[in-house]
Amino acid sequence: MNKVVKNAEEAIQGLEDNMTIILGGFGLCGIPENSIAALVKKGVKGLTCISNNAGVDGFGLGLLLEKHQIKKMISSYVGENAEFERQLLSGELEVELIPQGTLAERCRAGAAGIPAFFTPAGYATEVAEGKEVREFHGKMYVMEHWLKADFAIIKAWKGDTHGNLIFRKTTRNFNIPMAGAGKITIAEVEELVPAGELDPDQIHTPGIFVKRIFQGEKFEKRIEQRTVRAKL
Amino acid sequence: MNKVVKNAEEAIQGLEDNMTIILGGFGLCGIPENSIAALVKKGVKGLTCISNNAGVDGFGLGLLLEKHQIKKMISSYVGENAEFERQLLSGELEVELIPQGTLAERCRAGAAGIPAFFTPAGYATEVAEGKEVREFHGKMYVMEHWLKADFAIIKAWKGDTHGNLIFRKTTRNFNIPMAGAGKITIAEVEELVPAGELDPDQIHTPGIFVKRIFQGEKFEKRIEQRTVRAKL
Amino acid sequence: MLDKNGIAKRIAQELKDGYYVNLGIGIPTLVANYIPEGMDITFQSENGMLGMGSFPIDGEEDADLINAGKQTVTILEGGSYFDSATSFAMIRGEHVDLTVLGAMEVSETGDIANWKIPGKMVKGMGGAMDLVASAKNIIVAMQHVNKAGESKLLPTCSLPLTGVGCVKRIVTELAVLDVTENGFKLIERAPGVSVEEIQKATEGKLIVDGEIPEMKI
Amino acid sequence: MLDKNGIAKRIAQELKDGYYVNLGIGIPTLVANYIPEGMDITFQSENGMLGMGSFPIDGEEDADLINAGKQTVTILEGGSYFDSATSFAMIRGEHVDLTVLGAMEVSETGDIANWKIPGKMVKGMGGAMDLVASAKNIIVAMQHVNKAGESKLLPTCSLPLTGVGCVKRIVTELAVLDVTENGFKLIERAPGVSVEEIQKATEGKLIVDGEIPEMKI
Repeated sequence: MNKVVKNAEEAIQGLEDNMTIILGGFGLCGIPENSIAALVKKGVKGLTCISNNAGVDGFGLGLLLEKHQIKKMISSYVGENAEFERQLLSGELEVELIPQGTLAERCRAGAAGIPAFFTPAGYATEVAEGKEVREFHGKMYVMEHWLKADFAIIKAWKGDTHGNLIFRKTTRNFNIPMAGAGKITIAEVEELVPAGELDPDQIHTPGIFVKRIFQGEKFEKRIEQRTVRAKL
Repeated sequence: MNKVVKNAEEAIQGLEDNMTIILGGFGLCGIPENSIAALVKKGVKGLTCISNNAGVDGFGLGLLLEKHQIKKMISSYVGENAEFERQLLSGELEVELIPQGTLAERCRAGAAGIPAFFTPAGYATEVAEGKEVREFHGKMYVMEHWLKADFAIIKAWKGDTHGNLIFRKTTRNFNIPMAGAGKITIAEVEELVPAGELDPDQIHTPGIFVKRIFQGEKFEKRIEQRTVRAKL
Repeated sequence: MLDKNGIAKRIAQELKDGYYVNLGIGIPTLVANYIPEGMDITFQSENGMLGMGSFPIDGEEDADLINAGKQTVTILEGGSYFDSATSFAMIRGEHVDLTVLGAMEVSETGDIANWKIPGKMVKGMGGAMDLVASAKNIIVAMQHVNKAGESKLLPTCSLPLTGVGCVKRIVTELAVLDVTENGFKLIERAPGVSVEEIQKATEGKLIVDGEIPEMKI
Repeated sequence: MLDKNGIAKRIAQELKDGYYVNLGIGIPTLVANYIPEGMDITFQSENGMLGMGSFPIDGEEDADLINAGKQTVTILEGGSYFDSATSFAMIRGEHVDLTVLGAMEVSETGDIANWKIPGKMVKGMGGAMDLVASAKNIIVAMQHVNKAGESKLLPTCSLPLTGVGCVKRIVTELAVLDVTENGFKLIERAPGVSVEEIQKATEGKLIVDGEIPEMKI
């Protein structure tokens, strides 16, 4: 049951041009930095990236955007990213916007084998255009489909050799629902320990959802909005 | 945000005859013993109980069955329970059987505001009779609806005054997806601590899903199948 | 007439003890500064936290602990972390008691538009569509008119919608209004603002029923 | 002819290193006793555990730690606990590699009946319908004929179905058979069992293609 690979390069083996990949994180919080760096290095192109956000100039998915490796982004909020905006306006980049809760649930559905479900989000908006809508208990809902990908790439705090994962603070975000939504799910962790060291009661993502795991070389953990108060 | 009630009697205030209640546990593992005892004592009748199992003679939901307080059981497996069988065959008790995964997901859907979803379980069986079926990606699925109830009653290991819960070993079972599927969700815990004592990274069920919480007087934790091996 | 803090103060009066509240970016965020004394309010941040506290002390910020606005924050006692699917289970499942968010336009039937302006770069709806479609109670905090002086309270929204028939109450620099079956019902005037001024700034149908009290801020 | 342990042993040959496996009650449970040396297999119990181990040492049993058969068990290193919704996400999402379960009847098109006998007290399907509808690979472990001597491998099932077109392989005391487009394909004979005996015990269409090897147990 040893799922450990040497590094990010080995983890993304088989990830080729024009594939669809799901990436965890919210903003720059809990993103798979090492795998993104490896994707940049590998130079795969024409990627469809499903990720809540699109990084910033110079970090996160912004690095893949700069190298024109992304063909299409599927996100809920693409934020402030000058290069993203430029590519979008020039038509180089395709974007599909999805309500955040729908995005999370569609990924969970992909991992959980639920091909479709109903949510009220986006009813009577352009998000529902072309989609089946239906009334339940007097309220209108939109039918949404699962999201699956060739690879799902997530980031956790601690992991073990069986692929079990533990997250820290608000880094769980999309990393948990996305685990298992890829044919191959890669987890990069800050600390990799032998199986048996993690308390089975405290594991957030059971190893069955993870196919490859590695300890990231370094984590920059950039902060997008550093907001602080003065020490009294 | 103090959700603490004195005891099981206070927790089930407002739970009246003919209501629908959702109860956590798998077999006799992780069942809300104290709340069940309070329901017996209160003598509410005509209950529809949604619970994976139906207890055994003399324990768990078996206690409510003995007192003829249950009108209908919605379960995946009703097990070995002589009184249950007697009431079912005599027509006193109504039973609806649901595949276990569908039951879990329908409760989660109730808590999560998803009125319907598709699952392959039960397709082309009597479980799918009268239900909408649909093909997705070449496979047939059945549309299933959320389950909600007047009360959801669950059992956890530790809880805090805000209703945050932590479970031990295999007691998570239906207790987690059922949290929030009742208009009022009651949690009984073995140990109740002040808010702030539980590590926010280790909370399994956030307090928002729980309306009332109390420390159970005692937990018998009966074992249904004691299987052991000899010490070498 | 209220400033942004005044709007936030007035909205804070809508809080009830024990509420779980989701605050949007902008004026809504300020509501957290005006929780009435002794009231227990828990803030949910849709990226995965209950019990969101203030910004961290300088030097103690943690990249692993941010809010939905991507700002470094802290967590209060009794708080918890969870994933995005669970977070929107809370929202969609109507476990969050109140959502406060900004808007570009609100219609007299409670439709809201706040995510997209045709012809301009669209950043995305984030969690707004889920929040407005699911919240038990939605209060919009916004300016009554836009920068061009045009009313943002309209018969129908002209911008792409975020949600339909969902807004319950609107608090602006001029007034508190409820969305009713018959249109915007004027509930309170801001200090020093006349019904006529509010009428002038409201393009949608305004219902003025009897004497309209002035807000108590 | 195999006994129950023989059937379990033969099924254990289907295991592959790294497999996640869900074993049903009865003969399937015995498969855990015959994991090939050096092979890493993780057992999933649908009540919420990965890494299910053996029964506990007498006196160390824990009411909070049971398997789907409600038996007290242990957990192995690298195991984890989870809730029922997550458990069936693993099953429905096809993350479990192999499901082994018993059956009352299997049809030549891979339908399975194993939960209900009309006129008899019905206990329920438990997780069986989810498992058969979702598993990537399903092996049925059962006796070839029932107590009345009637074949359990039929053209169509007579009992209420648990799932349709899902069984891939059947291991009985007489044979290993695959469900194919054309019927039950005989793969192996149990030691000392002839093709004729298998044919006699199989009411559904049996395909005998060339020489049928004897099992190596």
